[in-house]
Amino acid sequence: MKEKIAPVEEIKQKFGYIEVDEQKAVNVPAGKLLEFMQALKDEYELDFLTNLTAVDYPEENKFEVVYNLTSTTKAYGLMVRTGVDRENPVLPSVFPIWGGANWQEREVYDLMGIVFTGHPNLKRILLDDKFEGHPLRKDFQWEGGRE
Amino acid sequence: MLRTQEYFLNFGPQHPSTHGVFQIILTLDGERIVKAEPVCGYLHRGIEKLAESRTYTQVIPYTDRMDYLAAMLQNLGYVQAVEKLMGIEVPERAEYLRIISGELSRLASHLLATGVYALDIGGFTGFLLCFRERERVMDLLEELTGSRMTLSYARIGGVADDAPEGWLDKVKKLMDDMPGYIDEYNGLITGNEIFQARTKFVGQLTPETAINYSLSGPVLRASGVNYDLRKVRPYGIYDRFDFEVPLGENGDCFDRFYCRVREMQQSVRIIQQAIEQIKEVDGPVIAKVPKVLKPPKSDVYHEIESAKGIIGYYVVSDGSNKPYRVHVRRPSFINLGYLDEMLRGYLIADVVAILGSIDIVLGEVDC
Amino acid sequence: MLENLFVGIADWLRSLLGGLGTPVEINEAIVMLVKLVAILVFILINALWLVYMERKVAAYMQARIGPNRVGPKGLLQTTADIGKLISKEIVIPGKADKVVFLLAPVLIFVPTLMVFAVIPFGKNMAAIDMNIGVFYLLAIASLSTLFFWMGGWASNSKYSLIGSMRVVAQMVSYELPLVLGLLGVIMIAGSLKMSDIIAAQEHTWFIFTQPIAFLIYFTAAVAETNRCPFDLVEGESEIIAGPYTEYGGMAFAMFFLAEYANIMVICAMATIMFLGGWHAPFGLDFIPSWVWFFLKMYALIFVVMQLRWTYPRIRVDQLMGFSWKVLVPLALANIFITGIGMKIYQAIGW
Amino acid sequence: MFGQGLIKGLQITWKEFWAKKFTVQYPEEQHPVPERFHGKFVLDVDKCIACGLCANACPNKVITIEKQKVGKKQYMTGYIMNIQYCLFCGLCVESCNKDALHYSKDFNMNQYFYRDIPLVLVKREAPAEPEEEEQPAAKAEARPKAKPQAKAEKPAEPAANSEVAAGKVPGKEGE
Repeated sequence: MKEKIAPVEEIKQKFGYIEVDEQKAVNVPAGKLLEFMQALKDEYELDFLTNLTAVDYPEENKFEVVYNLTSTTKAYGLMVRTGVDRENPVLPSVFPIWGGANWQEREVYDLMGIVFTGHPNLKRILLDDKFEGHPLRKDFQWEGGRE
Repeated sequence: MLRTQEYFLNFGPQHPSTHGVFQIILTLDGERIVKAEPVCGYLHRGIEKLAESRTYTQVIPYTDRMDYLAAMLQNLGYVQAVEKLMGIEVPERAEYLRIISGELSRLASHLLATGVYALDIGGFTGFLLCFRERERVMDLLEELTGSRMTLSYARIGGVADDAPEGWLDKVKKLMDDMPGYIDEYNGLITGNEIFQARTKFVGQLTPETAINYSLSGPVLRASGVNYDLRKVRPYGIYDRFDFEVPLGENGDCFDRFYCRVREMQQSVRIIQQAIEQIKEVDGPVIAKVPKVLKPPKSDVYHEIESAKGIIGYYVVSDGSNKPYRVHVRRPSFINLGYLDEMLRGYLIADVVAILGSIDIVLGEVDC
Repeated sequence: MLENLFVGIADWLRSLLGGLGTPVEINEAIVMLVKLVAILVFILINALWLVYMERKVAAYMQARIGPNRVGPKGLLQTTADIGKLISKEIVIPGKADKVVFLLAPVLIFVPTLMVFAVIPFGKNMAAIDMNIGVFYLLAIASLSTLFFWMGGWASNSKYSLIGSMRVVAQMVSYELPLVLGLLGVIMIAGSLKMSDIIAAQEHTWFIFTQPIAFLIYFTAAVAETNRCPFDLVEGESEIIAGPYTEYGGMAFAMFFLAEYANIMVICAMATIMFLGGWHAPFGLDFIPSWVWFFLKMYALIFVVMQLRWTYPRIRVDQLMGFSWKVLVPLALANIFITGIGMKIYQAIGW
Repeated sequence: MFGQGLIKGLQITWKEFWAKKFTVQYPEEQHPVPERFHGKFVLDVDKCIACGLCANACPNKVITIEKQKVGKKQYMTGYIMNIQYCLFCGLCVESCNKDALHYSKDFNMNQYFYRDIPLVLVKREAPAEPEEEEQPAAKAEARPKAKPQAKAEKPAEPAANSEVAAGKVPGKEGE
């Protein structure tokens, strides 16, 4: 399985503030997220937001939001990560750039509790509106069930 | 004084055409839709959370329970993601078995989608005729894996078992019959003028919106976007097969439906080629993998073309024997995201037509 | 012997009563009553049998075998179903209009049963051979719209309401092509009396002289009975069951059976108007006339069922468009052409 | 031409009307059950060494193994599957090193009462005194003793004895 990855080196040189790790995934600071994403879409034809999710790292006191972008024309993909503070999980929504973020951000908000500012309809999607807590956080505790 | 008023209609969760427990709160002006608010989550089981307390192998049966109509493809996405994470090479024969069972799964899923769509539009016979063939596909899968729907056939590093004696011949026979059946559906459903009147130019999607809203699978391709991961970024051994990607022109319900019908024909072609090729391949069906899987501390995102669209698995490993986080990009879920805008301005009857043409499985939407 | 079986029974009854010495008027009234009761029983049994037939036909078209457990070949299946439905409670929704809600399923059968009074099932086998038979039938049959509407409205449910709105719209707009389609036949026959119309078809059935009228009538009639492809009243994949959504038990079964009785009416009507009624084709006179009538009727019913199990449902706007933009102009054109044709024939001389 | 598709449809249903039917009259005729069918579990008690691999492999913690130490060896006293949680994935069968756990073709696992749902594959008592002599002889002696005891204790419980589990007597639930 060969991975086709977007020209990371080129992107790296253009945007000084990003970091590229050994998997050729891009780490971008939360403050520059929207600007960077818009540029990716406009300049590198990464027009398809495949996946948007978040991972909880309580030890590092952060959530990592992961964006997987692909290009429908050039057939390459790129993984973009951004960290967000666990105490105050607020991130700008990428909905204006990719409409596909609509439900995915709602899902992340629902299960992880990250607030996306600028999202048109940020409500719980899978769980009940009255549900308390965000189950995919590592410190989520739930009474009941089998074990 | 005459005064008109908009009213709400609860379309579901107990409704025959929502394909499960799914609710759309419709705001209606007469029979015309002003606004639609999809409400999902009735089948949420927290599979992503469950996966965090299971070992890597134990997650496989849970992936079945998402898109239970094409369970093999769900398995495949997950095991390939873990294989990518660990760098496992899969034996040739296992790859072929994965392709055959995966495409059979796709065939079963598309047969159901075709039949159920006929039912949604009101033709009951098409539904049961499709089920007749689906039954044959399921019988074959049952013979291979022991289960009819929740197969759990893929394993990390290969597949669970080799094909039983004579199984490939049976598959071959079904594949020979399949084009005749597909012609029958085309005669009964696709060619029907009433069906076309109901579905053509309904729920149209432009390629730009389809891409923007991350729609995938037949929904995307019906809009004319040539984006099939089997072709664009071949995973497994898909680059060895000769097949076409059916595309639509108008991006309407009819195209989405007809894309599926033509995809069935392509699946048949792939399976036929795979059966020819697998005869020359012998050997183990599972690679030598350690009993306890401990992938290196890393993360991976892998996506494949499932029956409903692109299914992607994001797996994070912290070096232990259990995944730190598993996220699934579920095609049904994301394809539904544009439902509201798609429904606006159409009639109640079109809700069923449009929702059916997206071909969702609630197990996957709600995860 | 068989030919005049039913007529013979009526005559026998009449002579029996004549022997009692009661006045002739009372005798006639009793005979009439017996006839109507016989028709009533016949219809109800037939409706039951049609449900079974529908299920079997559907099953056979779908590679299944259908009901086959209750009774020989499953023949008693519907009887068992009715038994079950009778024993069920009729749930009345909280905010429903109770009186109207319960009245609708009772009344739904009335127009259907009334219509059967004028249908000649064989030679001299109409209960009442009215001289405005066709008119009477059409007038009474369109009454059932009201009862669907009653049921839908009284249920106080949105699905029922949408369904009954559709019923009214659909039935009113298909009434027109239905009547206009029959007009061509009536023009040629020159009578509204059923027996006259049948007599006029002794040599040529009207389906051959009026094929377009037949198609228009048949399409409109299928729509009139809310059958597929015009079954968007029920539209089970869209609005659950339309006006019947809130009904359960026997109340639902009444609607259900009325639907089948209505199919019988329209198919009997088509037989009378276009297929020569009880006339035997190819001079096969040794088979009794009423057998021919039923054969033709059931053949048409089979076609109605096959339509249902073949076609998808059309949409509500297409439904209205089809009636007003296709069927009505076509029917008018048909009347026009029939008129011209008749004039030409008259000019040539019959 | 408009109407062609409509006529084609009628032709197809007409053809299907006379075609072969696919219905299987279930209780009288039965669909063939394939070799690998994931049905009810069968445990070969003689082969089982109560290692617990299957219980560990199970993703949903369906399997409970009760064991007692008799002398130096582990003696299995109970093997219970909470079948209502079972995913029928086959991981337990695959994990078994001794080839003791199998699927059978019996798919009829329904029960009238909820408490009867757990599939009791083994329920027996450990031999009372630890036998220090030859192991095989001890085993052979111990089992006949254990069975009547188990029966006597729980006569009402169907399939609660090891006879059923071992496949010597057809299970009652299957009827």
